[in-house]
Amino acid sequence: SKPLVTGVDATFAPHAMPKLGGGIQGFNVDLGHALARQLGTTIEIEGTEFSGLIPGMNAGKYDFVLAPTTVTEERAKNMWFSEGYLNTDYSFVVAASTPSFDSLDALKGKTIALNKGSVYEAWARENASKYGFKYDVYATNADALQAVQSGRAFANMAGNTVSAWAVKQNPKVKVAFTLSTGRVWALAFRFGDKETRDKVSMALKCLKQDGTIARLSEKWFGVTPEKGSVPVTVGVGHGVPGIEGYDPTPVELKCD
Amino acid sequence: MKNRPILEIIGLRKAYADNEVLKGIDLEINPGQLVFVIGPSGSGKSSLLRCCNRLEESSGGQILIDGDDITASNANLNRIRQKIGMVFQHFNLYRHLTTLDNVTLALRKVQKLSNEKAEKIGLDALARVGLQDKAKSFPDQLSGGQQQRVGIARSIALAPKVVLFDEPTSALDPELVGEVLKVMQELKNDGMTMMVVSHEMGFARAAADHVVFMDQGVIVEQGKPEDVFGAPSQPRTQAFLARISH
Amino acid sequence: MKNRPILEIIGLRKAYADNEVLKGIDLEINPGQLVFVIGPSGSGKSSLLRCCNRLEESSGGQILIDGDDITASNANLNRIRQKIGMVFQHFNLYRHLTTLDNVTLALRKVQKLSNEKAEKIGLDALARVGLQDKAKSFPDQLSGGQQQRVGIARSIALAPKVVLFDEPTSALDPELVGEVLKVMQELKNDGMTMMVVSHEMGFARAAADHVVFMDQGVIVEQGKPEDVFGAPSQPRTQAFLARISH
Amino acid sequence: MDFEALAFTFFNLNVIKTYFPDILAGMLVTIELGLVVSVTGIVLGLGLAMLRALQWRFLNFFIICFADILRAIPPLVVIMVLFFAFPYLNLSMSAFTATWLSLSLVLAAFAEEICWAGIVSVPKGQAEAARSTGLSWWQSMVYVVVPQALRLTVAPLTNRVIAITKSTALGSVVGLSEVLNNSQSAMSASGSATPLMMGALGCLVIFIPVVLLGRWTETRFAWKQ
Amino acid sequence: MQEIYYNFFNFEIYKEVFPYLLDGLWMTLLLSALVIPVGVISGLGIGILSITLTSRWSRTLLAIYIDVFRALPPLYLLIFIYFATPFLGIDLPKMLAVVLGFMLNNSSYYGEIFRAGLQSVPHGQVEAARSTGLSAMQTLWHVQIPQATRNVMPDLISNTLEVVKMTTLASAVAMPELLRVARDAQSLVYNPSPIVLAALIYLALLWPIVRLLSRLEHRKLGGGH
Ligand SMILES: Nc1ncnc2c1ncn2[C@@H]1O[C@H](COP(=O)(O)OP(=O)(O)OP(=O)(O)O)[C@@H](O)[C@H]1O
Ligand SMILES: Nc1ncnc2c1ncn2[C@@H]1O[C@H](COP(=O)(O)OP(=O)(O)OP(=O)(O)O)[C@@H](O)[C@H]1O
Ligand SMILES: [Mg+2]
Ligand SMILES: [Mg+2]
Repeated sequence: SKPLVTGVDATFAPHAMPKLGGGIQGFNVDLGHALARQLGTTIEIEGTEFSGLIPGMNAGKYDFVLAPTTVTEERAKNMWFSEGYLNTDYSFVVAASTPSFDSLDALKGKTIALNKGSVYEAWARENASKYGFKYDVYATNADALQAVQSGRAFANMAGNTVSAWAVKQNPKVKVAFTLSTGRVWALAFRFGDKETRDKVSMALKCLKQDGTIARLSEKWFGVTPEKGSVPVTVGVGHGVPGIEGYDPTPVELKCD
Repeated sequence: MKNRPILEIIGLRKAYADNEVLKGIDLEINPGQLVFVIGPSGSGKSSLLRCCNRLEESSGGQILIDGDDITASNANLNRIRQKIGMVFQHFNLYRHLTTLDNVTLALRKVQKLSNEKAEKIGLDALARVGLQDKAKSFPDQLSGGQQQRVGIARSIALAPKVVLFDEPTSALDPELVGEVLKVMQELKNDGMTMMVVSHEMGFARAAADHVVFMDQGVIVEQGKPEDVFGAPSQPRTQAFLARISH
Repeated sequence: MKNRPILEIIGLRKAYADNEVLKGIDLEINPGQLVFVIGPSGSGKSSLLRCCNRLEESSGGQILIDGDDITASNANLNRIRQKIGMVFQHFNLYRHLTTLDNVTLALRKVQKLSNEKAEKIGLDALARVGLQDKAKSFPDQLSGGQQQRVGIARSIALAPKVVLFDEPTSALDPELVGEVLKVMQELKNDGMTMMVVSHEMGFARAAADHVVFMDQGVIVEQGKPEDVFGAPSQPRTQAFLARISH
Repeated sequence: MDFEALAFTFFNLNVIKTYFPDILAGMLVTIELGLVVSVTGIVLGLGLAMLRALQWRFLNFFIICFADILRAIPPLVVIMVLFFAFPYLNLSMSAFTATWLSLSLVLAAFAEEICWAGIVSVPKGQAEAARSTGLSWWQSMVYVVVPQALRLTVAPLTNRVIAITKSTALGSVVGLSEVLNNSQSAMSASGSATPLMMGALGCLVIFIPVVLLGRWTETRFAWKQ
Repeated sequence: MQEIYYNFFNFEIYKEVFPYLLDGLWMTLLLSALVIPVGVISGLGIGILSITLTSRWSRTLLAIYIDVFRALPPLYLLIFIYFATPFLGIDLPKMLAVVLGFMLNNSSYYGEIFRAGLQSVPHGQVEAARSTGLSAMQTLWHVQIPQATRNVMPDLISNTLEVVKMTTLASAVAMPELLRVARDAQSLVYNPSPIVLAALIYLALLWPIVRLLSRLEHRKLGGGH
């Protein structure tokens, strides 16, 4: 059958990043291939810019967005989601010499650096006045982290997986605090494209069921998902409960 | 047919918007003749020449070149223009081409001659103006007199029936005027038909068959050089001649 | 001091790289004199003029203007240049300025005159060349003769001690030459000191006090116009004069 | 043709309403940055071109290197180096300053080449005439050569000013919120491509006047015949 | 200082990512090889139209075309062409979309440059050519265009440099070229050295070309001493 086509933004290690020998790799890239295998087809994953992903999907160039997309109510007005495949908590990365902290109050009067167009930006906008911090948004998370290293920002906030990778790459920074959010990453689909959403979501459920997602988590993050956490829990319907586009009709798992 | 003029200008009129600058010019040039046109600035001399190869559209009258009407709406301009050469005051050599390429461009592109044939003709034309050794030079490397001689070579290379000269020496240092006039004299001796706008009265006396004095768009007086220069009958001609020999 | 020359050129040498084009020129110009310089192309006439207001650096010798050495390394160029006007073959009017602004620019920016004063002087200068009604025109709106007259006005507005003319009429239609020469004649009558490079022999005969014939960087012959033109003693002068009166 | 889907993707009214203020704010930053970059870039470029006319070998060498290098490397890199590397030298600057400075330098490099070509095209006699009436070198540049040179440069300078002002978008690497970035952020946050359309329209609103101004200047300063 | 070396001139990282950047370089070269000729040729067409069209209407339309596509950010042009055309039932291949998008943008920039160039060729040149019987087309091709090109060579070079750098936008439709690949690599190693390396590659690629072309110009100074 026709291969699935999708895209990722390859500046998002360890979810999607270049292989220095050529091609791209990462958790989401593996996830894409696993989904295709589950569906008995193949997948083409293009490395592109985030700006091209959403118009590309709406135009039908991409079947869905494989790049890690945090589910928000706002986005759900313009796209549909599968159920979540990973929790996303927010990590604060600081210079190695800065002491760790254990609450957001430590941000008072400080500047934090974020990746442009991310949920982190939205979070920062909502919470800036509450905790008394300022924030700058950068084109990529690497730029944001560079701002921390150059002393332009106190901390860089990003998804926990991404931050873990950054810290591993760069000994001059460390994770100082992680905020749990209850948010999830999911696959995004064209608004109203029930057929593709249901088909791919089904495959995702199967991958949770057979432990593939958990294995990928171990491979890329070095973390074994706890029992009952999102990567190993199969949802009831399609989509994320409480979010527009959710179809609560219980789904009967059909995995080959 | 021997007696048929090469260039016949019949009732030629030319207006720029409301300003009529040629008000019915009649003129014939026979084979081998050198016709000299003089007149004050703005009298329409350039306009007359430019109408003759339709660089300007005339607004009335006819111009026949070797029997072809160049003013006809269906005239094959590019063909007829090959029969009528033009030499400009400011030379207008193609700056990006060598002397030889300047001379051969039309041979190659209009007459579609092979490069060898065009080059042979081009070198011949350059030889006639005494510049065969400058074939590979660019215009900017030549003196003004040399440039104008290349301009002449460019037009005679096409073996035109008649060549029009619009003040060919007036952009030149006095010292360089001579070399250009000499080339023109040689052309005349070889039987070339020419119409020349110029202020070189000495040359006109020596070489012209016929002198035409224009003013305000009409031919005021014409005749043999000795008559027009020696005993002009019209007051306007007299005034003009007095003025330019300050 | 009355007898002191306004312009004294002493052993002037000028070389472009290895090519020496002025090989020791000595020349004096007294107040009110008109010195006429002739010579074949490339003989160094322009170089001589251009050294006189240091548009070119001389490579030897001295030039004294009203006693100031313009070739001195510590010469106050901008001040001395006010004393020595220059009129160019191609007019070199500032295309972006009106006629009046062309004339007043140096008055306003160098002499720091107020706009009113500068305008008054500028209009006077334009009046002297007969162009006060063209004060608001731009150069491109004027004929060549008018442009050159503005060029003259621009230099005399500064009340220079001496004005240098480098072929002031050779870029003009013959018809327009007269009006420029007329202005120069009037300047001469008013007592202006001038050095003129030109091929207008008629004018030289009529107006020059002294004629200098240059060739290959040296002064070959000089004297009163009637002597130099009428009975040149040097073969080179004879050949040159023969050549330019084809 | 699927106009409904097209409209949903590119002309989604709800999204337009939500993000209009963001886009507008971004436009203001772009205009502000564009204005200062144009001014400093052109002035610096013109200054360099004038210095180049002095023809001091040593200085010329540096001016040419400056122009070549800044034209050859991506402006993104200039911004990043200024913003991220200079703090290590204790020279910290804001995102706005870094973007402004980088783009000014890049525009200056292009403007220098354009103005130089303009200066070269002014006939030598113009400066000579000015010098011979006693104007200093500097005065003859300022009052005679440069005003004439600038006429030739209007068209290419307009091209370059627009191109460089559009690259204010590169400010995103250092966290500058101008119109293109804001539209991309909005697209990402909303999951809709409509903000892109808004950004593009915003650019038209900003740049069409610039283009028209360029055309007007060109006709206004044509030689009076 | 050491920090600067670590972050911007990190030779270990240079070595590691160099082969990867080379892949991007190929894409840059490929895109340039397609986009530049298409841009120059279409720009020449626009330039010729600019000087030949006479009717008011056609001139206005042409001006609108030029101005709109100069004002629109090329990134959005690409996105719209590639992602909006499917809604109209047209499915353009990626390469074609990129070439088309850049063509719309570049033809207006190059078009303005060629217009200036063609206008700078003295009319006498055209008259001389026509008087020897060359047709209007032949005159354009053999006389006007060669001289116009020479006259605007500096602008052509500058604009072409911009175009080479602008090919980076093709990454929006998943054609990762040099700069984009360097950005990816930066995000992989969390260190901006790859960007600096990319800049050095651009410089090595473009500088010799700039110098060579500048040599060909033979420009002389007009502005006297
Ligand atoms: N393109 C044009 N548009 C409008 N009027 C023009 C044009 N060309 C020439 N004229 C006018 O036509 C008249 C005749 O010009 P033309 O050039 O034929 O005169 P001329 O005798 O050659 O003068 P000159 O000796 O100055 O060359 C002049 O009044 C001139 O202003
Ligand atoms: N800038 C320059 N660089 C090198 N050589 C020059 C330069 N200007 C003039 N020359 C040379 O100096 C010599 C004298 O030139 P100059 O212009 O003074 O002669 P001229 O007598 O004014 O000639 P013309 O009548 O042609 O104006 C010539 O051989 C010329 O080639
Ligand atoms: Mg004429
Ligand atoms: Mg001279």
